[in-house]
Amino acid sequence: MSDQVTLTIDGHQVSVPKGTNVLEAAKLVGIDISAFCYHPGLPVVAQCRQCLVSVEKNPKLQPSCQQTCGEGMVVHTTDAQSTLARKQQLEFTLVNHPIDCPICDKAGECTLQKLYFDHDNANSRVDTPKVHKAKVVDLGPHIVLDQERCILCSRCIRVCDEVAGQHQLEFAHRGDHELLTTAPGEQLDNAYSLNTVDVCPVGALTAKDYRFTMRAWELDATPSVCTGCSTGCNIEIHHKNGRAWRLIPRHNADVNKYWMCDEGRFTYHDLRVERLASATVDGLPAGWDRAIAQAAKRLGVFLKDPAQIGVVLSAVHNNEDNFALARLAREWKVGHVFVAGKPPVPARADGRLKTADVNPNTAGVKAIAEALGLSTRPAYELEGTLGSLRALVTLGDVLPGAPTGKLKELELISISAHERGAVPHAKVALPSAAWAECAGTITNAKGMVQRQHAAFAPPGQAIAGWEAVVRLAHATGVKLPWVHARDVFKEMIGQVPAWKDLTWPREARPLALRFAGSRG
Amino acid sequence: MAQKVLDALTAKWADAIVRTGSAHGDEIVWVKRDSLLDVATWLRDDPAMAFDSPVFCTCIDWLDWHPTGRPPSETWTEDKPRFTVCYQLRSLAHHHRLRVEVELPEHDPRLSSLAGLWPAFNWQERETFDMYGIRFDGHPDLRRIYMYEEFIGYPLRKDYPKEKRQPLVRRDDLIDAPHKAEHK
Amino acid sequence: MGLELTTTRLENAAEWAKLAKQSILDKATNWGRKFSLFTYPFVTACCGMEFMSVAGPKYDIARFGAEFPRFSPRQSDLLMIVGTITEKQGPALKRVFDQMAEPKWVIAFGVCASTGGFYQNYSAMPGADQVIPVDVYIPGCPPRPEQVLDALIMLMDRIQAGRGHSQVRTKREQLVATANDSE
Amino acid sequence: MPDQSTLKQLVLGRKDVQDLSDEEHALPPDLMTVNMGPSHPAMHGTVRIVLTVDGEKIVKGDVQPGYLHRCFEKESEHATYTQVFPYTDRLNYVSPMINNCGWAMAVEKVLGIYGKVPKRAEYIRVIVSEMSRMTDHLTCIGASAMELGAFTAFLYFLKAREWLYELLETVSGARLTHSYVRVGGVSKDLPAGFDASLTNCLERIDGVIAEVEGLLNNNKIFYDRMSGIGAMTKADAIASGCVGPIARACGVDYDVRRDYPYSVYPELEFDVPVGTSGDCLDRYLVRVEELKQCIRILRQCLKQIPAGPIMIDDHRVALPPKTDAYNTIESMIRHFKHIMDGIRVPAGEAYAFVEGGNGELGFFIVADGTGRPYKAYCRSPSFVHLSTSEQLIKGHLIADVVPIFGMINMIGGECDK
Repeated sequence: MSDQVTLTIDGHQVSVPKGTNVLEAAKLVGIDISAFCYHPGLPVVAQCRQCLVSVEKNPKLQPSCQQTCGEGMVVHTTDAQSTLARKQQLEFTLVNHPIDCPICDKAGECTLQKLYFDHDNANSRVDTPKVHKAKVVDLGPHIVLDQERCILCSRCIRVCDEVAGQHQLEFAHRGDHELLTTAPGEQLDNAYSLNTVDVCPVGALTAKDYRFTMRAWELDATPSVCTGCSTGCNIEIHHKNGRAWRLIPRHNADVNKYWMCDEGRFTYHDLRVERLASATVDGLPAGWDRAIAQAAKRLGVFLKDPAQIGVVLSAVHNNEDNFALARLAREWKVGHVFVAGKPPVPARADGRLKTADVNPNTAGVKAIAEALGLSTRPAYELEGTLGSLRALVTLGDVLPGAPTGKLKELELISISAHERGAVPHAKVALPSAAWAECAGTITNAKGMVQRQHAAFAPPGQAIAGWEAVVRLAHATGVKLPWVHARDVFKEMIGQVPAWKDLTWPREARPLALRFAGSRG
Repeated sequence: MAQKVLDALTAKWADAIVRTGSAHGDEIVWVKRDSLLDVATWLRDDPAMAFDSPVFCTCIDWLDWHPTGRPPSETWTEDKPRFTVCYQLRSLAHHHRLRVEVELPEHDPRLSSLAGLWPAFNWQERETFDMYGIRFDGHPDLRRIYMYEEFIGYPLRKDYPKEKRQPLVRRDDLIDAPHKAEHK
Repeated sequence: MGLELTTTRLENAAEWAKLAKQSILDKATNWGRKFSLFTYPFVTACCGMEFMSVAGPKYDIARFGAEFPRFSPRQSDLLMIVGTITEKQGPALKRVFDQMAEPKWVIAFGVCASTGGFYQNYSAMPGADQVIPVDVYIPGCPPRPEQVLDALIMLMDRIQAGRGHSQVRTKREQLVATANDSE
Repeated sequence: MPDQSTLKQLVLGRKDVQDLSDEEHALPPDLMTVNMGPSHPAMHGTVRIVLTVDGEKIVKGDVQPGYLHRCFEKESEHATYTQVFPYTDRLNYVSPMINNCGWAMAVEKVLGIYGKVPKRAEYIRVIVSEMSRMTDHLTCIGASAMELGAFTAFLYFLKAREWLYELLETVSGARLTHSYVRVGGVSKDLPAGFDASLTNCLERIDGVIAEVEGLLNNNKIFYDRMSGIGAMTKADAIASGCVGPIARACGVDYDVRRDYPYSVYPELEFDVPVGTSGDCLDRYLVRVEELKQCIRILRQCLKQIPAGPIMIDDHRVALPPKTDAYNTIESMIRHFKHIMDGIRVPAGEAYAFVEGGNGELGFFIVADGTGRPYKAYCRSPSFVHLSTSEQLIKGHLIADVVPIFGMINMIGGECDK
């Protein structure tokens, strides 16, 4: 017996695996059935009644999210009965909805707005006063609730139950006085709480981090990958005017499904903190030309005896930056190659999305170093080696295990996006783009190589890390023939056996959320 | 109104035509690019067609979206058609209109020029070249027309950022003069 | 306020202006200058229609002694940038301004000439002040003729006070020269 | 010790004319290159011509537009359909209302509501369009006359234009860039007393036209500088895509309002003036006659305009009334979606065209189902007409470039888009 069933939706034949619901099947033929409570990543509850469709030989309308497809089933989504049901359901939903759009953070990406506009678009027939509820309810460290706007879809309750595994939200009271609230003795403080804001179809749950900072329809979205830990959750950077305003999870069935952790969402703040915006020589700002010339001059002394030079790769930077520096290290025949990374946080690992390793690219650096035949040591072994080292080229600002006093004696050349850690002690510091500002790939703990896109331009003089390496290489007489991150990538996949079948996707251009249809 | 034009075209030029259609009162014919010049010459010279009056020539860049629901740009390869060049023609004598469209691949956006048939297309094709980078073979004077010679890229392509300026001149006393910033 | 903002573009221009005390002769010269402005209309776009209206019978810019357009930069001392300046037009604008004799004043007529207005794209320049210093900006798309007359009066005040860009620049050069001489 | 003539030459920096030899007296035999524009009073600020001249005679002219390229298309691709109206205003800024109507028609075509706009709205569109056409022709003739030295005609026509601007201001709230028309209708109804003031205005303009005709038509200088200058044959005009007054001056009997009737033009009576010689004088005469036809159309409109709604009753395109938007969530959402996401136009492509001030003004829209156009192309008559100017000025004197350009009525915003 086949595990596929074939059914007809609005005259379109569609074959789906057994167990698929009608709503998902309809999506395959381009029919978007309206729904509030249904979310593909959450259990089905069929409580909003917005997705009612008529199924032939069935006298009553069926919720399409709960109705599994059957062989030979004939479904209508645009007949008079289901159209009317949708319109009336929307009218009910809006009866007590406050007139908040101009002050609502969700406006512009609100599912309620979208569905009303697409499916009802009728005038109001209500002249009774609306039921009022609490407007600003502090639910926890990250989230504020507006009970009036809530349409009681229960998506947030299910997110807490399923994604975080903690029951922190529930409904209270009955009828039109029913409202969302925290469970007794609880507050909304789990590690995945901000997913409730994403799934909220209206502006009831808003993130303290984002609310009243930017209008959603002004934002542009660029796909990327989170750099908070080694999971590599797929995200969208929502940005405008050259800065990120929030990070939103992007669906990837193999990595993070629809979710990401709260900690990861705040990583964008780091893009605007302690940035190194201009090249420096001995701590003073200098142009690129001078800084590179100085770096080459100071390194040049030791290049004849490269055992005195050390190179530090970074598990925080992407594959291209690391590959470029590793290639250069091999050309220079340096004596020591280290891999630096932030120290692991064992308490973080929760078996869901968060891992102990807070470096996004540990696996990538390892693979690159192996492929290039470099023997690497962790950076905390640096201290023991410092005696035999005279010069050090580092990628990134993280340099554990290197006492400041000793660093000052070295010819330290740092390629870094931030001016902190070891960078302020560098003789020459070269500003590089941070993860949201350059194209590249990173490798997560499972060994999956994922693409990051440049969302906006890096600040000041900063350029991509690999490009800084190329400039440094040229100044020391090593020719690296790359002009685009794609060129680095192409050479890299030729050298790393496990990656030989990878392809470089086209650069993603920012998608204006305003014209991308509503989200929610 | 111009259905008879489409019928005549399909009858005579079956090999040269990809498909025909009509939308919102306009008749459209999609022509293979190698046959464009022949079909266009016939359209102008055949007394029953007599498309004497050119209207406009432009191009559509389908990078982001396509009416046939082509997959999004990331999975899409360079040899698939990306540009459509449109020529709108009109016959004053017969009072009918026709849009001739030619699909072009991204890696080789090239087709034969119609400027020799209708002088009006001389500048219009220059504009299309300037804005989209379409090469018109046999065009007498294929130069930039709106933008300056120093301009790099084709601004109306979907992958050209809207606000990417390429200044020719800036004041010296501006601190943030873009042309003084180090070129990346 | 608007006037002060424009002068910050020249290094410490306001400071220089304070230093420059006007003599009676300066005052008399400036009085003469302000009532005989010869306009070079650098007309490029829509604002030109309103510029015609300002010059036309009803609003009649002649009442302020600035009616006579001179189409040679060498004969004019007020450059009216009327309309959008594109990147392609930039060198021409700079050339015209450079050819004008000192002292000279510049009015940016309309938002396009002031900031680019709602044309923020690869071709339109974000304000004529990217290329030349501007004395008075007139908002509006296009500005009403009354606004233009208002701006003209503002410019006249500025000329009288000796605070036009080119006046300040000249004064500063003089001061620098005197300082160098006395050393 | 240098001799007297060399000394004189040294002192004066040049030779005296009587000291020149015959070879030096003769004009140089080779061609000379003269740059005209972009900042030149007759080049409308936005065109540069590199003339190759033989003495005063033009051998070749390389016309270079693009100095006012404001990226209409790129801006439109980033704006909602309604937000494009201000951009269309600034295409042909001498007749913005016609551009508004053209854009609205193109969007209505793709939306499938073409021809379903309420009658009153259509009449209002025609009224404001014809008023705009009048401002266009008044400016064109007035400015050209001024460039030929007839300053009085310029002032008279500017005065008349001012009356029209003031009337249009009462209608739309703006003197020049109106953004008055909306998809599915117009943004507001005509003000009270508009009928009387327009009737009054038309009467006065009638007088002004008669006055200016008296000044120009039999004026020897004007006649000599216009007649026979920049002539074009009918066949050339058609093949170069010329339309509007320019093509009609060449004898092409084509007017979009009559040949592809749109809006309520079928209900109105008007004549299409056609010239014979296709020179500048004919272009001038055609424009003057069109002014009179405009007045005729406007008078009919004022008689025939019905009462009724000014906006289509379709929630997909019409904004809700303001009071509803502020007081009910349904209308609030509708208002919000219209303003922020734009009118959702189904996927498709359409070309709509109207008779603009300079001829067939068309908009070619490709819609992708969202609130903004995927592509918005403007078929600008000025651009087409300017492309013929290289031919027109050939063989004429440099001074003739001025009337030729004046009568082509190249509008920078529309030509360079």
